[in-house]
Amino acid sequence: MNMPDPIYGLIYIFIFPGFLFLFAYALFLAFLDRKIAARMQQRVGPPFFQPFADFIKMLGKEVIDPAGVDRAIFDAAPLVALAAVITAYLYVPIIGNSPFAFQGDLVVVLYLMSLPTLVLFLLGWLSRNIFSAIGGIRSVTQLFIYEVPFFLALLTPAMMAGTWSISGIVLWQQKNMWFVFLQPISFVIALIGLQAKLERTPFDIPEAETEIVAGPWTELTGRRLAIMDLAIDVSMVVGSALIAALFLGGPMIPWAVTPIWLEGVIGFFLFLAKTLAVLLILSSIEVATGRIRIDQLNDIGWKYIAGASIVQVGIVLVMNYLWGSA
Amino acid sequence: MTESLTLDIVAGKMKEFGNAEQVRKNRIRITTPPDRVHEAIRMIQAIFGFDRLITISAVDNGRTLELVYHLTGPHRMVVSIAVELPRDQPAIPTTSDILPSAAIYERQIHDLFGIQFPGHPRLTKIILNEDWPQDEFPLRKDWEPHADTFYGGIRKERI
Amino acid sequence: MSVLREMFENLLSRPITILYPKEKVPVPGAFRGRVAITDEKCIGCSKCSLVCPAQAITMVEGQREVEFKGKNLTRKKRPQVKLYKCIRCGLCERHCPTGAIYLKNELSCSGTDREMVVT
Amino acid sequence: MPILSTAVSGRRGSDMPEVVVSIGPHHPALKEPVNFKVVVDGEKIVRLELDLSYNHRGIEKAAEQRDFVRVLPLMERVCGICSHAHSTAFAKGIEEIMQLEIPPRAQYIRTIIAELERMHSHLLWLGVAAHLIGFNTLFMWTWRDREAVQDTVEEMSGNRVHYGMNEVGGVRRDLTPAQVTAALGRLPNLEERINKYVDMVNYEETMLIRFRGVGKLSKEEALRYGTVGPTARASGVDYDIRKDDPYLAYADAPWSVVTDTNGDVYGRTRVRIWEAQESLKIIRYCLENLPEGPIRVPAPKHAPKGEILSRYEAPRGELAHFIRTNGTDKVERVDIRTPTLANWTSVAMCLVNQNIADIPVIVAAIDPCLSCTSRITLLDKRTKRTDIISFDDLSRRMCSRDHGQE
Repeated sequence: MNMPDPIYGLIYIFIFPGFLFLFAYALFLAFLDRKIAARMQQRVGPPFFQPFADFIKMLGKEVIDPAGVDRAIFDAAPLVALAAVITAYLYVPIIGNSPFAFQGDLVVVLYLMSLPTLVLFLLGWLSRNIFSAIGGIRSVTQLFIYEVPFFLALLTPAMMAGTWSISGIVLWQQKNMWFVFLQPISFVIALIGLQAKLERTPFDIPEAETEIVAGPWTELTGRRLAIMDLAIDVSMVVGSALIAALFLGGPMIPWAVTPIWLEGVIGFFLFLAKTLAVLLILSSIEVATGRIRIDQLNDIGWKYIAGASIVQVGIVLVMNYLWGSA
Repeated sequence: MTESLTLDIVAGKMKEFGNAEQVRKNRIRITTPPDRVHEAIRMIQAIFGFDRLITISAVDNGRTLELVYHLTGPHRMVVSIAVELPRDQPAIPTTSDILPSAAIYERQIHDLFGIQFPGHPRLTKIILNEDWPQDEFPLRKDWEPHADTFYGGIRKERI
Repeated sequence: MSVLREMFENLLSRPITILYPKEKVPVPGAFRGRVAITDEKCIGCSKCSLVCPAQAITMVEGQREVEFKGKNLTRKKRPQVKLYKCIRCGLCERHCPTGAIYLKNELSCSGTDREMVVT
Repeated sequence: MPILSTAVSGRRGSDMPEVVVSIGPHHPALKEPVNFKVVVDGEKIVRLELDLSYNHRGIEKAAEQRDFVRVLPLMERVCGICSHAHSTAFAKGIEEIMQLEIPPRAQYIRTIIAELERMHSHLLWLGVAAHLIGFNTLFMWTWRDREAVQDTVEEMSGNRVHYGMNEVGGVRRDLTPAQVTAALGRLPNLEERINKYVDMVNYEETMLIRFRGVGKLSKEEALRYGTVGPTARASGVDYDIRKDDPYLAYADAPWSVVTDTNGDVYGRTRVRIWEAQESLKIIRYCLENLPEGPIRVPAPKHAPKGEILSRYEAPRGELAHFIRTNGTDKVERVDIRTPTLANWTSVAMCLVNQNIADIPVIVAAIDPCLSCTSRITLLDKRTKRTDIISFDDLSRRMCSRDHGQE
């Protein structure tokens, strides 16, 4: 791995396609998600600046501390979640490959993406509120259910491509074929897992508003809520970009384009198109389903989803063996 | 739907509990003394299969407190068993042991009319708030809110 | 999956909700809205104030020459409706002998003035 | 209540204090103020205590002080969803005491409004139930289609909620031919939508998974606990006042009592949506065969001495108004037994041993209307310690246990 030019690196991190673009895009995706859901339900839906306005508004609201809460940790926890997901974002290819890519960054991204859930559990635990506590416990229970199949599903492309680097997997797909065609089961499981990770219906069990108010979010106010919301929006971008990279060929096109900047631009638009496609699928799932119960999720998760992902791993091993011998 | 009951059948079987009268089509009213209500309900359940309690109505008619138990069954006939209780120290044995759904109505009547139901498993405040003063029963005709009593919730001068 | 089909049909059709202050819903002609009084028709019989379940109508001084069933009379009082006590049940309209008090099909807005009256 | 102790399973041998989750009176799942103190073990409910006394408004007392003209708007305001049910039940009782014969046109108009009300109530309920399981799409769709019903009612009566159609002796407003045509014009579309919901209720997996087997109530239990309306009919009890004790135009209209044998929330959903279909039939019949004639008869100011139990099949179940008059222009006593009150006992019974996640669904399955009810029930005889425990106790307990699924 060769270190990038420092100025390019700074621009990459902070402006484009780094944090600034990331926040804008995350809020845009949040808007789009709400708008799609609204239109599918035949509502008008929010105007495009709504998530941004919400974010600003919540930053300005008073922060209320529940009695007896540890303020420092309570303040820090949402920041940790946000930091984790935006770090994960740096390794996901947006315009061509990430300059920070290294062998094994897939594992890092997966690890960083699990952090918001753990932070949610922590918040639920720290809130000293019974709804939050139940929500926190539910979120960890759910984490144990979906994380295994989700990881397995995202690692099968790596197994087939023979590399732990996201860029490597993208390159392999550029040469061969998108993994969505090679491993459709993994693709479906990855979408389900992402839905569960983002705690959207039918997996919004930890924050089921009609049962436990808002779960771990109950006691979040002001900037804590704003930052935590942003962290979830960002992890939606990261998650859909990751799925786009691992299964839909990422920002690469199968033939070479002469000027290098044009390739970047095309890659960027491919990234947009693919993440939006993933978002459309996620929104459709959200609109088309209701919440399931945690025991039913346990049932489905371990019986079918985990089973299917293991079957997929087996198929990949067989395919690898056949291709290796061929 | 089984055969519909007529006044004669009901009146004949329930003669010992008091006189029955046909109030209107498919409504029969039996007036009975308070201490026989339990027995009458059990009897009417056993003989005619009345399996459902519609409600227990309470009325303060100025002189006495009246309770009316309305029962119905598969024959879709409503039999009302009416009793009268004295205004001071009104009490009647509970029917919640034979009619589980009666418990909730009895508690409501206990709250609003101050009728005691000996044998009721949990005769606490149900419709009024917990800090409602004892011995004030708002649906009795002679009840007047007192200016100096706190009825829970909002003070009277603000009502 | 009829839900999926309907979802995507809806995605392509117009939303059914409206942006309220900019667009208005049609109010049916029979709507019971804000109460109104035609002072010329009122004969001051105070029937409306008697039937009003919310006791929103009080009779105030309002002497006037009125005509009712061909007779010329002098009424002493006229009704005054406390708008925010009114529940818009329409009983006053139903019982008014001359049709002087009626409900318009105009939305009665919320407000902060508890003592606002319609005369 | 003694019945509960048999149904409560003993806690599985732990001396830990019980966890009490206090839900309400302000909670997103509850549309009206009610408080549940739910004693849970993990995600399972051990038992619960209901506290329903947050909006007692003293309507029964207030009704004793108003004459028959002014009491009807009050009766409508007992409940927002079934406002017509209350005012019709009351008017029907008073008319029977006065021995007034209501003209058939008035009967039909009352029936039309009553069935429209039932339809909108059931659609509303379906939406709320879907919302409670997080299926917001169905919530939005049913409420969208409910607007058609509401618009019809608004056109006919002048208000979406408090219709104000009843008065002692008939109805206040007549239906013009234009209104009848408009209402009939809306029906085919509505019918198509309701048929779609019937399909969805029966085949939509996301609803089946949450509704099936939840809050089960057998036929015997349903009778024993005095359940009424769709809750009872879902358990196979075919009590329906419209058939048992026909009033208004129900004896003329072609319709049948809907029952189901499932007895769970799924059954209640099916009964409700099927009932909406039956309502459509009744409305269509009544609109098409609306008799000519006057819409009211003059009612005397005073009612003779008498008493009546006026029963009415409200959308939520049997509504009973016990009315006693004493020869004046006011009632001596009106005792309103709302369907929700009759159903509470069964709710408390079927919640035991269910998941916390199912509380909203089970409670909503009886379509509770607390503004009608406003009563407290505290359903347990056993004197087990159930304090609201401190957070430290909770965390100690939670840390010490395995929180996997049970």
